[in-house]
Formats: sequence, C-alpha cells, structure tokens
Amino acid sequence: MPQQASVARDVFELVREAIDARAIVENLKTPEDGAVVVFDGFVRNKFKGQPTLYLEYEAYEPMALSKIREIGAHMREHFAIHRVAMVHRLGRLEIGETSVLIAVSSAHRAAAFDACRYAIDALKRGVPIWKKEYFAGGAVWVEGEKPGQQAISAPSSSTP
Amino acid sequence: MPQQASVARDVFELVREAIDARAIVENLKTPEDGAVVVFDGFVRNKFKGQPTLYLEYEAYEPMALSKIREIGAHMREHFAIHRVAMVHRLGRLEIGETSVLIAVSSAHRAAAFDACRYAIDALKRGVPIWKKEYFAGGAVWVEGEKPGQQAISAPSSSTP
Amino acid sequence: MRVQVLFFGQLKEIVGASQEEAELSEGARVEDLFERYGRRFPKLAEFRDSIAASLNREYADWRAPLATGDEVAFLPPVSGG
Amino acid sequence: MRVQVLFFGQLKEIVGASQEEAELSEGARVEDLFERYGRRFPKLAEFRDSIAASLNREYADWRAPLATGDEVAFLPPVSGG
Repeated sequence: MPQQASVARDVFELVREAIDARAIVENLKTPEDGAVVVFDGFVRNKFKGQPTLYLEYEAYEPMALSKIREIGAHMREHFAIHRVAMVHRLGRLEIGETSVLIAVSSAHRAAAFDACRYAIDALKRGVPIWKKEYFAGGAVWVEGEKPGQQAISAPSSSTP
Repeated sequence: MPQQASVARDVFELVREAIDARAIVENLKTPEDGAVVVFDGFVRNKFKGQPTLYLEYEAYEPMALSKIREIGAHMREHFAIHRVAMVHRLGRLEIGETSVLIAVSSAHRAAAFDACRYAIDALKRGVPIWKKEYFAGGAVWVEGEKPGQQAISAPSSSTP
Repeated sequence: MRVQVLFFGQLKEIVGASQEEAELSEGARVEDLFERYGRRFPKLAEFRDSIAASLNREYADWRAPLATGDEVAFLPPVSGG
Repeated sequence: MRVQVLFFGQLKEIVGASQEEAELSEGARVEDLFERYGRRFPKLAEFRDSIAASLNREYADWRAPLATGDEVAFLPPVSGG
C-alpha cells in the first residue's frame, strides 16, 4: 500500500517572500526516490561589470504560472522523474537571494539531471518574467531572449 | 578588490553525522556566482524490490578522501566552475537520509550542471566506498562497478 | 470590439501603463493593435522584432485575429531565472 | 619484506579481518599477495575479476611490484553515492 508521503505533490509557484530551499527539497523527497537534483539561481553582485545594488523581478503572473506548469508537464512526459518543484520569486531581491529554485526527484540520477536542466533552460526562454537591475547610477531592464512557446515544447539541442 | 567571502573554500569530507545540505550550499554561494547545482543522494526504502531497514556505508577512508579531492581537481580543470562541495556520509543511515551531497557553484549554469554530473558519476565508480543494505531477513553488500582510476580521469561519454 | 492590452518590463515604461482597454474594429489582428501603439509610441515600434505577443495567456502569432474580451500582452525579451 | 593488507566490504567478511600484515619474499607483486589469500580463502579467489587493487592508496596494476612498508588494499565493486 503506498504511503501517504509518496503521493506526488508537485509545486509550481510564484512567491514574493524568500524561497526556503530546504523546505522545498525536503518536501520533495520520498522514500521511493534516491536522488534529487536542485538548481538554485541567485542574485549576482555584478551585471556587465557594474556593481548591482538589488533587483526586481516582475511577471505576467497568470501566464508565467501556466507556462511553468507546462514545463512541469513536459518534464513528466519526457523524463523518468518522480516529483518536481519550480518556484520563482518576484519583487525586490537582494544580492545572494535565491530568485529561482528547481528541484527534481527520481529513482535514477540521469533523469533528474536532464529534467532539471531542461526546466531552467525552458524557464529562462519561455516564461514571461523580467528582471530589472538597480545600480548606483540608475536601473536597466535585463534583455534576455525573445520568448516563445518553442522554448518549452521543443527545447534546443542543449537538452535531450 | 576581491571580497573575503569570495576566496574559494572547497569542501571535501567524509562524515559520520547527518549532512546539513542547507549549510553546505549556503557556505558555497558567493555574490560572484549566479547558480548552484546540487545533487542530493539519499537512502531509498527498497533494494531490488525488498524493503530496506537501514544501511551502512564504509570506506577506505584515506584513499576515498584523496579520490574525492582528485575529482574536485578534475572539475576545476575541465569546467568553468567557482566552488565545489562533496560530502559523503559513512556509518549507519536510515531511510531518506542523505548519503552524498555534491554542490557546485558557477557564474553560468551549464558548467555547474556538467561538473556536478561528472562528480557523482566519478564518485560512484572511482571512490572506494561500499554500501551494505539491511533487510528483515539479513544483509547484503551492494555490488556496483569494479572501481578504477579511469572513472575519475577519463569519465565515459555520459559526461563531457 | 474591446480588448485588454498588457505591457511588461520596458514596454510598460515606454507606454506609461501596464494595462489598457483598446477599442478595435472587427477583423483586427494582434499586429494591428501593436501598430496602433507603435504610432502613439515610436520607441515601442523599434522593439517589434524582439517582442513576442500573447493572446489570452498563450504565445500568439502576430496575425492572430482578435475577438471582444481578448487579453493581449506584449512581451519584451524575458530575463527570469 | 612486510606489507600491510586491507580488505573491504564482502572481502573483509570472507577474510574475517580488515587489516593484516603479510611477509613476502623480495620481488613479490600485488597479484602474488592476492594469490596467497586466494589459497587461504577460495571464495576470495572467485572475486578476482571484479576486484581492483590499490597500492599506497592509488589504484594499482596487479603486476605492480611491492616494497617493504607498502599498503595494499583489495577493493570489491564500489557502491558509494
């Protein structure tokens, strides 16, 4: 009989408070798994050589959440993984604070690595979230890539 | 001028108490980085279909530590990473407890993913550590792969 | 017909609003809506090639036809993560 | 010459000891040491193909020559991680 703890409870969230990596990872682990791979992205102290004071993230929230869920669905479909957590923080973040946490559990580590890497690549190119860097002299919206659905459903060759 | 916090302090340890993933990862992060990739391997509740009660790890400690350090050196040489932590626990472990934690920080995520994956592959095939699974009916030494130096210095095609 | 229009990131700062209602003639497409804003805000028009459009929270083709009540958003290059 | 011999995992259980001293004649190699234990513990000999040997904490060839004071270990298939 399956234990209660083993019921899959994926986590997809946009939050405005600090991301508690430990709680998210511990919540993800179940005794059936053997491996968790975690990607923790956090605020760097420099942007193009200029010291960053802090930064702000904003999102097209309902669409961002729905795209994050799609990434999760794609992971389940393409990788032999057990559970997924994807949490992105919005609002003002200080240097060193975690902006995004992705955790993937699986029985075999290769699937967790592949899925986690796909997830952060897809998030960075397919989820409508924007970052504004604040410097002593002003602020700038960071320009990443032109977003699109193909980042989620047909990721480039960098991920299997 | 580099900050004190940015001085590289890699961690290579064999421990007999619980592994504090949060402390290890937080200690690894410096404001120059932007990404940490973590591999957390923990005790599964089954081995070949049989419920595990607990397990015990033993190591040829001085050689294991030296091989773990070699893996760290290989990571620095082959991947553009910033800092590395590799901690393996020995002795008795209960279901769900972390047996190995590998954390890698870098400015760019691809290097951290590649290095972390290489590290766990190399550790599992090249570091003299053994696991004994205890069941209701007895115990068995888990047989992995025949160990050898090539697992560390010339890893197979599964890692770049 | 009336549609909701949303702007994010630097587009929001160019337009000076994150959300507006727009009245369009029947048959209008996403690109027509963008062109209207491009005329009002020439700087916005310069972004055309790096912007994606969404229609009701899905990525949409610039030639997608609009209907009353639709929610259109113009999405500059993303930088989450 | 005298060398230290270490056994791990199931080899340790077969031999009934984790560490022993062995007295060898000059010119002896790692494989000679293993053969001696294989004669005492036939079950150990069966493991030969899946075992690695180390000499002074480095992986070693079975044909590596030994010197007095060396530390030799016989390492069954590893299962860390």
